Amino acid sequence: MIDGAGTVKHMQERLGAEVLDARAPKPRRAFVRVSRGAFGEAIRHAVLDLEFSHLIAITAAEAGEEMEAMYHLACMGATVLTLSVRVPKGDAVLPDISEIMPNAAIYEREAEEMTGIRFEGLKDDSNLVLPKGWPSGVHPLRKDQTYEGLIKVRLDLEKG
Amino acid sequence: MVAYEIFQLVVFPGALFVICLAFLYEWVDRKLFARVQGRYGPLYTGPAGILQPVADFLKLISKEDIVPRVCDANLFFAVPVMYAALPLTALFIMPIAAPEALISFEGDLIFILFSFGLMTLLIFLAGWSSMSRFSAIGSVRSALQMLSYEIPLGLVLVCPAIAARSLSVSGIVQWQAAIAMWGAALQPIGLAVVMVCMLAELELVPFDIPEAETEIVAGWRTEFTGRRLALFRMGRDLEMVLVSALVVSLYLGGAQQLWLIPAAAMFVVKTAAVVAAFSFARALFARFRIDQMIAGMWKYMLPIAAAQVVLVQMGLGA
Amino acid sequence: MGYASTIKVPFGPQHPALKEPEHFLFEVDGDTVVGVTPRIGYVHRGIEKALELSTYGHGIYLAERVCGICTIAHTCCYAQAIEELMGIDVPPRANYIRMIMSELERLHSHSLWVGLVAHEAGFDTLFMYAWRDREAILNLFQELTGGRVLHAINTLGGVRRDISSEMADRIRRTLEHFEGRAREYLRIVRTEPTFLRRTRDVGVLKPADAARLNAVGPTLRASGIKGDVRRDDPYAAYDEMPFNVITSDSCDVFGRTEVRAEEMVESIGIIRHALEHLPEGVFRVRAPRNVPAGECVSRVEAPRGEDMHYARSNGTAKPDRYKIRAPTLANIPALCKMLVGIHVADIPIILAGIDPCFSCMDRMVFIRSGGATGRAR
Amino acid sequence: MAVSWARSGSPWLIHFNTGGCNGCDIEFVAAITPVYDVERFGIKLQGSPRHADILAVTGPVTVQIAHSLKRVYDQMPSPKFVVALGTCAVSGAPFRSCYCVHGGVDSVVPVDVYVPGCPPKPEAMIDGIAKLLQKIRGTEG
Repeated sequence: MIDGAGTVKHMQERLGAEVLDARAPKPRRAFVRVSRGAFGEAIRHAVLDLEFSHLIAITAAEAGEEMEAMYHLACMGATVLTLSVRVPKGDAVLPDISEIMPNAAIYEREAEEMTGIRFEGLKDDSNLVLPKGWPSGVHPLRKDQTYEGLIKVRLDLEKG
Repeated sequence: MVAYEIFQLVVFPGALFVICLAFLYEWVDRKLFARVQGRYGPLYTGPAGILQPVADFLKLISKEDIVPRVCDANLFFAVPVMYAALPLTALFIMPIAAPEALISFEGDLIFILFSFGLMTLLIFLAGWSSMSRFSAIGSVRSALQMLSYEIPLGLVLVCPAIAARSLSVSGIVQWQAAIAMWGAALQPIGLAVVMVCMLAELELVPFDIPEAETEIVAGWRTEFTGRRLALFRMGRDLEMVLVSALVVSLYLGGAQQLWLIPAAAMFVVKTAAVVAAFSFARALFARFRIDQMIAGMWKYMLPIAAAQVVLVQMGLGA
Repeated sequence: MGYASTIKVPFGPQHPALKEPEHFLFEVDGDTVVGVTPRIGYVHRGIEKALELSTYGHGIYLAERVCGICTIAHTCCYAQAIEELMGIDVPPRANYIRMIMSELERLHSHSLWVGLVAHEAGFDTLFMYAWRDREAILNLFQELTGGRVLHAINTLGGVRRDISSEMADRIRRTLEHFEGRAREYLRIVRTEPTFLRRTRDVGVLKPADAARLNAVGPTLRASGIKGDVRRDDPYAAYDEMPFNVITSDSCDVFGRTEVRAEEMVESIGIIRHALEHLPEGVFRVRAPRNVPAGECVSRVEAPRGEDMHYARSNGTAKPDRYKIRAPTLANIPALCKMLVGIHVADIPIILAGIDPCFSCMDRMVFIRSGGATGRAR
Repeated sequence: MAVSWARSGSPWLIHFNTGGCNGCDIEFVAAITPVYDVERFGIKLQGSPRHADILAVTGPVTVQIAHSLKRVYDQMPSPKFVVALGTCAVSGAPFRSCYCVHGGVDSVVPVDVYVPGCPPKPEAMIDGIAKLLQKIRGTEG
């Protein structure tokens, strides 16, 4: 069963320069950031070859000027690899990985709604968790969405 | 003489007495069900909560009457009244105060079987007329359920009639008085099958599929409020009295004088015992699915009922 | 030939079988479900945004109220995440007390669940008994932490209250009685014929599907796969605890009932072992206000399954991003796989099978699984 | 007089969770189980809003569920009462600042009795309902 450092070593061997930042702070944790181009191959390598078969969650967050999507993958329930990739805010599009990971659709739809990263190839991306009439442009977890702004959105949602 | 006749019809062994019995048995049922689960059951309305069914009934009558716009109005009005009236009429055939019932004619056993079928038809109409999805599913299920338990019930009810050579309930009671033995002692299998089928008729837990609270909200009763719901609940309680009266008359010796105890008191004690048996069954079982129930009735109940008839025919149960 | 043979049965958001608001639209053909469209998110309160606006200390109150039944799991996960970022290590006594509390919570949550499944199947007596015996555990919680349901025992840097030796004896006495009851439920669940008829071969989830759809917790273990965070990725003091992961290979609601009932007995064993080996020493250390920049993933085995928190700090007193992924969200793909092709009457019992806690996954969503609109017999 | 005795003697309840953390819900259901047993007061949990008199609401009303809460309230036949259980239902509590939460129950339906507490103990809930029953008995007594 592969541990954190082993995962980092494997990923670096496989992707070489594409790995921008890799750390293994704890025996069963590994944080690897890859460039946008190599992301498809990286995730296939992790899921199929290194048997990171359990997708725990996809966290989408803002990192300065870019949007970051982090895929938390677990191997045999023990070692957790956080594979992250950064995309510019303007063109925040990532490939959808439902075909190799069937339950990814939930997390992708949620990430899309909350932070605005678009996953092309997603079959159904109607409004999920936010109320029905929520304006499509407003993504609550963006840093530019202030607390007052969101309350205003709710108030006129109620009036409407 | 006519005044005494009317008194008998309306008050003593007739309507008022039976309605009080219905409320009493609902109280017995609720208290026993709660006691089995380690709870007290109603305590504060009247002594030991005995007036709880009356309180429920009065409260429901005083509530607002909502008639859904979509529903089929005249059926929506008529069905509750019929549902309460039907068991009342059937109860006049039951011997309550004496081995001889108020009205008894040759073939009233068949009339009672027919009234059970009619009640399920009323339930089906009630569910269908309230046009809500849940009541539609509930009413279809109650019709399905009737198909499954009606035949074993009919088969088994015939056995005491064969033994007593009379198709009238009073006749069967008098036969049991004549041979001074209970029908159950002669046909125990018959009693078991009748009890199970009656659980299905009354829609009690193992078979309360039509109004399964956790699946389809309240089944065919979902849309009824206020007075209609009160009538439905009273109809169900009257049905409980009717069913236990039938079981007592056919198998437990009916309303017979026993040493010093008058017949009516014997009747009340025996029916209370039958109601207690029902509420124990209600507490001890989980609910079946509709297909399991139908399969169970056809595969197990029907052969047992047929076996009982064969036994009686061969003279074992006579 | 587009005859509309199927009717749409709404289920929720207000429904007696569901203790929480969510909405399932079932496409029913006759008595069989052919399609299910969950429309959830009714419990979406936007906790993640609130967490970003509040300090770490305040965040623990929000983390506690993500779900009323698995509060200790969430606060444990939250505290471990922030402590890892701060770089402080928690005294061993605090780890042991956290473990004892989370096992007590597993007892209370599983006995609550056994009652609910019995109620869904119409078996009210077991529901009443299970909930009556659960009160003993809630009284224990009240003595230990002052609160029956929400306890606020975990805090950054350890626990707030200590377990004195005389309190430990009271726990042992209560567990003595409770173990007899837990074995009793196991016997009832395995032998009661009508309950067996309603749970056996209902909501079948084959091991292959369970692994492919990443089910977690008892739902996964009831399909024969040994997946338990306490064993695979031990936290608090679970690596020193001798316990075995219970699985059953009957893959249906009966299997889940059996697994949870046995896990109750197992948890009692863990608590007893932990009480004997409770290390001496302080049970709380001071936690600094600002957290150095960094990120961390912390996982906990909540009663319903694997619960993951991801925290990223930027050196200030407020987290930069805090993600909560609750166990029920992971079980939803498996749930929708089970819900297709079943009888309408089995819906509540299968829903209760995965022990859904919709307030946990307040960002819950699922795509329309209408893909199986064919006659999935 | 008899009507008010009947109304306070058999209050039927329906429970609705509007987005709460279900801490209050399990305490509310605990009130029905043997240790507290509200059936002593004739209280029965009903499945359909049509059959119920008292609507017990738990949880801060999230924006999406406000509509359903209003519909359930409208479906109930009058005289109907609302009991707000738990601080979330009373005022929205910790989630009041969240962007998706409506605040207390009284922003959607008129409330008769507020039971604070997070979660309120079953005794507190029973006390709240008992006060409501006195109110019913009082006004028409």
